Amino acid sequence: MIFVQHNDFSVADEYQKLCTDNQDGAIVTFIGKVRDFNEGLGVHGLSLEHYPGMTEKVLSNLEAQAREHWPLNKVTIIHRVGDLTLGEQIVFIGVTSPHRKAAFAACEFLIDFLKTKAPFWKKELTTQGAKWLDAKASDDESSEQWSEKLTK
Amino acid sequence: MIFVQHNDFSVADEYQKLCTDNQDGAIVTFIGKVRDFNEGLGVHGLSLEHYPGMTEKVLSNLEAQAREHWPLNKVTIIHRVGDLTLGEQIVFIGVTSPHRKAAFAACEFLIDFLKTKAPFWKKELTTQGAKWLDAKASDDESSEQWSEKLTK
Amino acid sequence: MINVLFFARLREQLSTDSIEISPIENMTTDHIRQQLAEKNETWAKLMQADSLLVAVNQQITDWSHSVVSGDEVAFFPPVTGG
Amino acid sequence: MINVLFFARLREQLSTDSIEISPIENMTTDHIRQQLAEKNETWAKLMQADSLLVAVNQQITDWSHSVVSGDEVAFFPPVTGG
Repeated sequence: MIFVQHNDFSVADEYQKLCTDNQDGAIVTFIGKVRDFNEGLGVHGLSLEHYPGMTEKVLSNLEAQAREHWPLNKVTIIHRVGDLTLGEQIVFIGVTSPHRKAAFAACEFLIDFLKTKAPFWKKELTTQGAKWLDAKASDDESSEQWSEKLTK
Repeated sequence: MIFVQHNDFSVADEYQKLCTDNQDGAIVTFIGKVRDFNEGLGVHGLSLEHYPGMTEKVLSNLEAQAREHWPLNKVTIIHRVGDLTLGEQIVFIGVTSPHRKAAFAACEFLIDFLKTKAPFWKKELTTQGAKWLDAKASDDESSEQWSEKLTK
Repeated sequence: MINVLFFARLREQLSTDSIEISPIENMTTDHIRQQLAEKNETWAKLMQADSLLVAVNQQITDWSHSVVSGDEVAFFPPVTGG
Repeated sequence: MINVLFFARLREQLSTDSIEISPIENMTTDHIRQQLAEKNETWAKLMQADSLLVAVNQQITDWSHSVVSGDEVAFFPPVTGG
């Protein structure tokens, strides 16, 4: 299930939906929150823009790729757009599987590739004005490492 | 925070306690549930025994090791003991960090080592009687791989 | 016509979120980029940036991708979600 | 005295969760294991299992660990939690 939405999400509700099947021994969730990326600059929030239509396609495609690599049961991806204040939830990835290694790997795969492939853009709102964030080399490396890991 | 308890835990409540700090950009949780390990045998539950006192020491030590390796803020480990039925929650690991890689790695490290170092024993309750589970070689491998990963 | 979209930093600096351009024969994503770069200095700078990404019909592609009438082309900077 | 605990499969098959034994001089975990193995066939089989683990004062250790009066020694099979 993929959702791109302005509204906040409830981790409790999402977990309830993920945890219903007795064949699943493992549930892994990742939640990303707005934090003060540039300490000292006085970040009070983020504005999140996306490319409607393409975003959903990319995320669906990432889910399909994850399902090819690992035996997954349920997958939930939620990403918020619009203005968010410090401490607010941005993204939820939840994955269930009979096997914990699969659940961990798929959850991390999804957030790694979401960060480098899904058309979202963050603008940091600071006391000194708004500033588009630059992409991080470390995020590119994280997603590039998967091709190595998955062919091992 | 480490809890070894008979009672069930609430993922919603645990998440609420984990998500309060604005310096944390990432929250990763793992939940392990009772599933039908030996398909066909008619597993209807597990009985979980532990070594009171030693269990808590081992888990505290694993938390301390994780904190040495990664910049973590909050860590919650909950493991249930006693009789559990199919689908019930067994274990909760929740980790928060400024960085998602740290949160993922620490969460997986903690469950991998909990499985091979903490003195818990599972007895499977099936329609054909009770049976102590054997340790899995794959779990040993998972925890052994960490020494390689952490020295890279 | 070809619908061309701009996102994030590009959208702001170009002060537009979309324009329409007329297709030419054997047109590629690179042709569109070059055509837009000729508008003025601001466009030139943004369209020639090494980091510029392009998608055709909502799929990231390269600069040799052919474009025909009815296609949706989007230019944007590296993504920073999650 | 030394308090010796048994868990899981061992506790069930030995029909006891603890016994007390008298320390001897220069006693090790291996001495305790050997002493217990002499009780009868059931004890022998369980105490000689390759997979048997031993903890002294709630810390996993090996078979050369010295044991003194007041120590808590525990025998158990490989752990299977999580």
